[in-house]
Amino acid sequence: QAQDTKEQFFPALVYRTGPYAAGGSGFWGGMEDYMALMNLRDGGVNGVMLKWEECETAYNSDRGVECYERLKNQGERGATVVHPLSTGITYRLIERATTDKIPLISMGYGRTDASNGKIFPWVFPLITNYWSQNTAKIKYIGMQEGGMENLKGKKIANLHHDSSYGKETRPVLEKQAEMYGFEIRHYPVAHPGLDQKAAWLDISRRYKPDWVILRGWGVMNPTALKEAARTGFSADRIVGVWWSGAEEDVIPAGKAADGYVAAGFHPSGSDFPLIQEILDIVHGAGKGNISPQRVGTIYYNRGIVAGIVTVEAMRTAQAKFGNIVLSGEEMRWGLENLSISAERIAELGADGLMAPLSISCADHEGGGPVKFSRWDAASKQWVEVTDWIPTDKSIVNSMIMDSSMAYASEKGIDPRSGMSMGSDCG
Amino acid sequence: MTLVDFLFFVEVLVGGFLTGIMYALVAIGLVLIFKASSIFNFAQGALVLFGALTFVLLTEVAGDFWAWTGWLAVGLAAAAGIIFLLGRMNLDTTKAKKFSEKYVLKLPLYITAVLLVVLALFVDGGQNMWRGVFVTLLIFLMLTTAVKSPKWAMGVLLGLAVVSFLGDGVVTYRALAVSLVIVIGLAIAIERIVLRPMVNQEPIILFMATIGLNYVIEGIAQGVWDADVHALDIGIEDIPFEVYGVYVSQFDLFAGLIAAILVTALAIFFQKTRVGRALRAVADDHQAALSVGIPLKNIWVVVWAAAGIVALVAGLMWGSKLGVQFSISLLAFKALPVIIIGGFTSIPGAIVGGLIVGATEKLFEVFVGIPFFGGGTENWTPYMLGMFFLMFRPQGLFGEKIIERV
Amino acid sequence: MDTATTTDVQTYETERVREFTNFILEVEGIFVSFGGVKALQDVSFTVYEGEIFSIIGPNGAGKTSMLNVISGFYKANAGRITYQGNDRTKASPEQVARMGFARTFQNIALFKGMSTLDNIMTGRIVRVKNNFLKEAFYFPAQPQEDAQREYVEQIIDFLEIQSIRKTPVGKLPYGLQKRVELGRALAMEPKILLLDEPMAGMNLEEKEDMARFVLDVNDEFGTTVVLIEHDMGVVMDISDHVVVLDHGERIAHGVPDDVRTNKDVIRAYLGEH
Amino acid sequence: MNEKQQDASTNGALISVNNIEVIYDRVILVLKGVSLEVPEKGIVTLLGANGAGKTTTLKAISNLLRAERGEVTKGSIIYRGERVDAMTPSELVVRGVTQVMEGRHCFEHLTVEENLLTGAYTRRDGRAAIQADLELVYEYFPRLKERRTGVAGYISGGEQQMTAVGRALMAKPTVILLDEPSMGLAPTLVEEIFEIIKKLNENEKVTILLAEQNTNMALRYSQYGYILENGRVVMDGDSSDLLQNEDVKEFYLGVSGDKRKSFRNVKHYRRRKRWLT
Amino acid sequence: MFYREVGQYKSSYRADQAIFPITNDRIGVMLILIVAFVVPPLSGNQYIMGPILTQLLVFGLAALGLNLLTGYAGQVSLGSGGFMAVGAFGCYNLVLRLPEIPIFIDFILAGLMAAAVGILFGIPSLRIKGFYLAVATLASQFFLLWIFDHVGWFTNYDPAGVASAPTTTLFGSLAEEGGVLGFLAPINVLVSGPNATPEAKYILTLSVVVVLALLAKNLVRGMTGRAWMAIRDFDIAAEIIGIRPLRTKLLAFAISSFYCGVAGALYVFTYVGNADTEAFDLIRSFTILFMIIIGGLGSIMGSFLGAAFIVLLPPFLNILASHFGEGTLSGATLANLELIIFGGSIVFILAVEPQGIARMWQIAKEKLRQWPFPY
Ligand SMILES: Nc1ncnc2c1ncn2[C@@H]1O[C@H](COP(=O)(O)OP(=O)(O)OP(=O)(O)O)[C@@H](O)[C@H]1O
Ligand SMILES: Nc1ncnc2c1ncn2[C@@H]1O[C@H](COP(=O)(O)OP(=O)(O)OP(=O)(O)O)[C@@H](O)[C@H]1O
Ligand SMILES: [Mg+2]
Ligand SMILES: [Mg+2]
Repeated sequence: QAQDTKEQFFPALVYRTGPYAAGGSGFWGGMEDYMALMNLRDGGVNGVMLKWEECETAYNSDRGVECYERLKNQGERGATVVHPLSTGITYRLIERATTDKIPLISMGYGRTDASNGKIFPWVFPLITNYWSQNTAKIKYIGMQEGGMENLKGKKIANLHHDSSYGKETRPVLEKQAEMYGFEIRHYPVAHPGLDQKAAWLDISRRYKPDWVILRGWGVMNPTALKEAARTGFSADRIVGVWWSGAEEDVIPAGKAADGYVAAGFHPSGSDFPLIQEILDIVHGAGKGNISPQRVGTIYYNRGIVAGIVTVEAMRTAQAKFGNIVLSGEEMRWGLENLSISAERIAELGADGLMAPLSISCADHEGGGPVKFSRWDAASKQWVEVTDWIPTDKSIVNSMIMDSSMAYASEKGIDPRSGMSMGSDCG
Repeated sequence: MTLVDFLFFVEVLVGGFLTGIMYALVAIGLVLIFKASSIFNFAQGALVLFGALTFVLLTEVAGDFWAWTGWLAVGLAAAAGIIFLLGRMNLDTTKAKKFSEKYVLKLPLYITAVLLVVLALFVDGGQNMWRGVFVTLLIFLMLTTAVKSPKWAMGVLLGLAVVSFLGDGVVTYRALAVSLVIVIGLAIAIERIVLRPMVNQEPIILFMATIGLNYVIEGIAQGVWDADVHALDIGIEDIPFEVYGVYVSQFDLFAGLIAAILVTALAIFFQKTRVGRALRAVADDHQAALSVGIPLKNIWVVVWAAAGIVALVAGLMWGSKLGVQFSISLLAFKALPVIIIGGFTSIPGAIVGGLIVGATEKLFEVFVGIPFFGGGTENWTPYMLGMFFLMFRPQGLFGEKIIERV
Repeated sequence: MDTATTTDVQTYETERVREFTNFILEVEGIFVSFGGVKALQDVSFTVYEGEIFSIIGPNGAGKTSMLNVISGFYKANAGRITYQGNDRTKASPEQVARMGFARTFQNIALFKGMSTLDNIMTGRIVRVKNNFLKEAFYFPAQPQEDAQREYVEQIIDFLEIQSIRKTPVGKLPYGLQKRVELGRALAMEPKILLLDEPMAGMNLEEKEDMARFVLDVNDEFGTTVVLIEHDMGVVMDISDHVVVLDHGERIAHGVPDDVRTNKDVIRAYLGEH
Repeated sequence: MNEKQQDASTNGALISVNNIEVIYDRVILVLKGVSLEVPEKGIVTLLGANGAGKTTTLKAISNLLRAERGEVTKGSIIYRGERVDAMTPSELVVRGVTQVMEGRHCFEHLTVEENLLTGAYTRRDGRAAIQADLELVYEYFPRLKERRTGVAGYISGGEQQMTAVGRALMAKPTVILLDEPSMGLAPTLVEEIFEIIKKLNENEKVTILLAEQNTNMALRYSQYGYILENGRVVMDGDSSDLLQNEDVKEFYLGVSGDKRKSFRNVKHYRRRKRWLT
Repeated sequence: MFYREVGQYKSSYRADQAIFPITNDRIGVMLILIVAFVVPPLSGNQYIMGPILTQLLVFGLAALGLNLLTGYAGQVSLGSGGFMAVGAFGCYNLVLRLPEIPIFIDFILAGLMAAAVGILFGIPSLRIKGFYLAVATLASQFFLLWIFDHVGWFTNYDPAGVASAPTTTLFGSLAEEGGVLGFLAPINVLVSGPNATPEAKYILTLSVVVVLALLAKNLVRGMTGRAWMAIRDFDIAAEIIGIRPLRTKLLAFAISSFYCGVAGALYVFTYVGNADTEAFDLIRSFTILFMIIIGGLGSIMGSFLGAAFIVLLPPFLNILASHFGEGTLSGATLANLELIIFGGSIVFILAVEPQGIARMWQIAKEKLRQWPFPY
């Protein structure tokens, strides 16, 4: 290896086998393709090549920990940033990453109250966390009902995966139910979610809610849609979270999924110039990290967005520390000062693929908006049905504050001083 | 109870029964192997996945896959034919046959086959081609080792070639036929590699071996095919129709029919036929079975092939319900309480157990779990039920009595 | 039917005259059936303390079933078993064992995964007072354990199986397994030793050894022996009393000489010579 | 070993075992060079104390050793000119070699009749023939007929022994390897078994290799005998000769002088002759 | 030649019953222990200490627990994950609510809780046997996890149901500066929480495991162990010679669950730092069973060998793959190849030696003993 090639190292905690393989291979396919594009097209980011090593976790938390520990010290200056790609693994890694000073990006998943950068200085639930997403979803439902005031007296069922991921939004839903006067009932579905007949019979025949929120993962999603159809619950009254809104979740459900709406912080599709370029340069050179048919799917595009965010944070840090291989701490500075404007997004060739984003050291989320798409079973396409819907920070922030402070006191953590939410970093 | 309540109860009950039948489909495979060899087959779930994936991918793969499969089959059939003729021509036939079996036929084939399979796994470019190579070789290899006769291999390979060159109109049948052969081939391989060295071992050791097997099958299934989610349509609408206010799905009824056919056929086979009796003998005592001349290897191949076919059927049914994906291998866990309640050794027990399990877990969840405990009870109710049940009947409903004697 | 009077004790081809006074075990009117099979029908007999008592009869006559009833493993449908004057019909096998019954089995029932030594040591379980906590910490339990081991070593010496002390019993030849089984039973320091065909599958020399062991146990410890055996040479030579079963019914009961000449016994079991 | 055995392999013995060594578990050496042969239509008996290696020898011949993690590491076993290690146990059965295993080994969950019928698994001569043989077995062992619907796991030890022997007869073997067939049988039946053996041999020309502890009977009914000690053949000869041999008389038949000793009077001491030292 | 017992005569039964009757073994084990306690902390390699060794120890301990039940007492159980969860959440609540108690006492208490639950779920074993029992024990697995998932109290009402190990010291809060046991303060090191050193966690884990393994070894070579094995090998015969089946089985369930419970507690406190029920799911129970079968049923050392195989082989293959496969093979192919090789090695080991790795080791020693003679 030549002396002068600089390499920034990224551990890739992937899962390409097991029940959730579709999510893992899709996401990392996109992310790695983006990084490959940087290397192939630009010769790295400002001269620093991107290097990654895969470690198969099989979506198993223990293996996630093992992978993290194995890879965290590799590369010239150690791992720069880790995408655990699993809420379970994120939880396992929070304290470790904090001790090791490696930023943890849990984009659209993970521990919600970690958005409070004062308590969780090394965790970044970027773009939109679970709770924020949820407020957008209630807003969407409100819009469909003709205004938030019409939510009063309505009934919503929350059908969720019975895991830490699934349970995460129960508090915020309850809080919103109180605020808007709707009724919420939770239906946990045990892993892996193969059979939901009882839950759906209860929903469709007895509870008869106006809306169902689908917070599933993996095989639980198509099963829910099919079961809904069998019990006569209309798919267009089901709103999914973004881990329930990929092609893999709806295609197996066939016609039953027609009209189903899911949230997203990015759309699907491969018409973006950026993705075309990837197909050209990366896949064209036979260096693609996923089968070309899956390019442009939801999970893939999520990986692209993750790539953009990561690389942009790197650039931000490089602007301050020079075009060097960054350390975890420097990377964190980059993340905490990350700001991706609409122009920059357009410049990247990703106009419409993501909303502008800006992070601070207190706010590790960025509060990005949410877009809703409807599945069209005939054309096998997601059709966007809303524009970007902003999240309701007023609800979420105070909850995050309470929850994270409780964590801090349990753990004896002193909040980083000298900052208030939104202020500049030291 | 009002009529509405009553109808709701009936609907839950019926829903439970129908789900139970679907569990039974997986459970039958487990019972089959247990009854015939007292092996508790952990890999049954993987077999379900393997079968379904094979089928669905065969309906999806592009033409060049079939072209490769077809031409390769022709080539290998020709090779087998030549070997066959050579064996015939030689004067001392037994010797020549032995020789050809041992060296000419097997050795180079093993080597090339292994190489090609490894290649097929490794080289991702032109995946269809390598899949074709893999499938054909798998079939050929297994046939030659199993039947020790190039004639047979030739026949099946030519069949495969014909099937491969058939047009798109018969896509589903073609896929079904080839999947069947592959599943049988897999059974042969399992006997060879896993079971043969483990004759006369403790049941728990054999159980463990099937766990190893489970990983291998999962790896092969996902490696040769892929780990993506595939939609599968077997042409039966999953649309409910109403009977007196209760919704029943046509699909579930169809599943019930299939299960009933399987169960009847297998039950007759076990109780009334010579081979069925031999299978039960094998389950009791491997060594004694050998001593009376029951050819353990053939028996195992038959049983595992049957279990593989049952798994394929279960895979098709579940796959069209949920999409073909890794998770359907986890269905085996739903089949476990079914077989302890029905009895490990009773095929009709699998159905009855399925009905009981399905009905209990649904009724409990709807009328107790959700209203009182916040739901999510479906996972443990069947097991709890099974546990209490076994306290009174340790061999399950229809299982063979556990013999306690000194 | 009853061809012999139980009070009139004789001996067979031996100089010793053995006299018995107390009943140790009384079996009265035992019925056992399995589905349609009547394994035991109204079987009664009594065993004196200190004697060698044999149960014989054709295959499937119900001998083993009788032993199982005495061990508490089969529950009699009717009848009574009295041990040292106390009714113990309903006792569980484990209680029976603790009362002083030990047995060997027709189809060897050793603990296959354990060594000879450990197998015999299990026989001591009824006699130890350690609890698991003491054992976990080793030292508190050690004196007891040593004492047991010493006892067991005596048995090993007695049965002359020193060389297979550490061998897993599953790998022993049949005859040695039978001997280990006897050792395990002896380790329980039984008052009554129930032996189910202890000499099956042995050649003459080994049978003689086995017979000697049984006689020695009977002599030295005064252990009552209840024996099932098909080798008439052994049975007639060493038993004090014999009961004969056929199709679950008692067809004879008495001293060996009487039994040997009993017509029913000859017809059903011994055959004409 | 001796010349007699050496040249016998060439003079048409049905089974010839040539100097085999058997190892269990890859460490335990059990047979240390055993040679023997069984002539066609002969009755040959294997004698020896517990652990001498009789069962092991029989299993080596029927190829059931492998299932016990045992292995023939040296020497060869030839049946009708073919090496048996190239055949599976079931192929051997098809070729007419059937074994009655020591320790009964009945199929516990099958009824007595089903057990007997599995014995006929390899037969292709039709239902009627099988049925006839079934009746024959019932004739030999009337007790089995009474218990025909009983589950084998629950029948008595002796009944299991009859089932095991009967099951082997159902295969219509040409060679039958009997491992202690008389074990646990009532005295009348012991005679019966040996009569059956004789009848099979005389009427059906079945070749028999017998391992027995009942030395007296075995030698009376057989033509040739081998005595195994410690994994080696220490003596062999015509049965009638062996019966007259003083050592055999003393150690296996328990007759010294003319009188049988009473079991009550035997002394307890190690008398086993060290044949080899 | 060097590995011999010739010339080592035992003059008492006690010496004959020692854990390692052969001097070479004794020395060997001593050396291994010294190395285990000294080398990894000195090396300071967190990866080796954490995910490799601590994980190995924790699961080895759980496997040991299950081996007592399954390998020794013959009761196949698939509920070990559930019992680990009882220990984990029990210990978490103890530490959270009673910080005064020293952590190792918490471990014991947590183990006792698991034992109590184990006894409860062991009751059916009186009637149910073999695979029927195995499947029935899944009831405990699913039921216990469901309870922990649905009763918020166990996880201190964490919204995601994650119990995160509080910062804890070895001797508890009373031993802090100024506490009643203040004199212990200098050695009252942090053993869990983000600031505890990997060395402290590792050594604590190792100590707990060594002590418990020793106790287990004592148990199984005494009457308790013999009673278990008797039940395992032939339950009816065992009862007829006077072993109380229910008591013996329940004791096995209790002690086994105790070990699993402690392992669960260690998992939370010294290995990962937090846990939700997913950590103790069905797959975990199965994995622990795999460990003992592969390692060797009825072998203390086998439990750890098996754990090493099951826990370490996947990362090992992964590392191999990333060194040799990078670039030539796609990630998915590598991942699947790993699965195939993993499963293949299980089959291979069983085909070579069904008694597991421990038995292989024993045979190797036997051969060594006889060396240079072949048998
Ligand atoms: N599976 C096995 N593993 C290890 N050793 C074995 C095994 N089977 C038998 N042996 C050993 O082989 C030797 C010969 O045993 P074998 O059963 O052949 O003797 P045998 O002559 O048939 O004795 P018996 O008269 O008691 O039946 C014995 O020492 C025995 O310990
Ligand atoms: N648990 C059981 N279930 C069914 N039938 C049984 C059971 N136990 C014994 N029998 C039957 O009862 C009869 C007596 O059996 P038992 O074992 O007592 O005979 P035995 O006198 O010991 O004969 P052997 O000399 O052959 O050992 C047999 O016909 C047997 O089939
Ligand atoms: Mg009997
Ligand atoms: Mg023998």
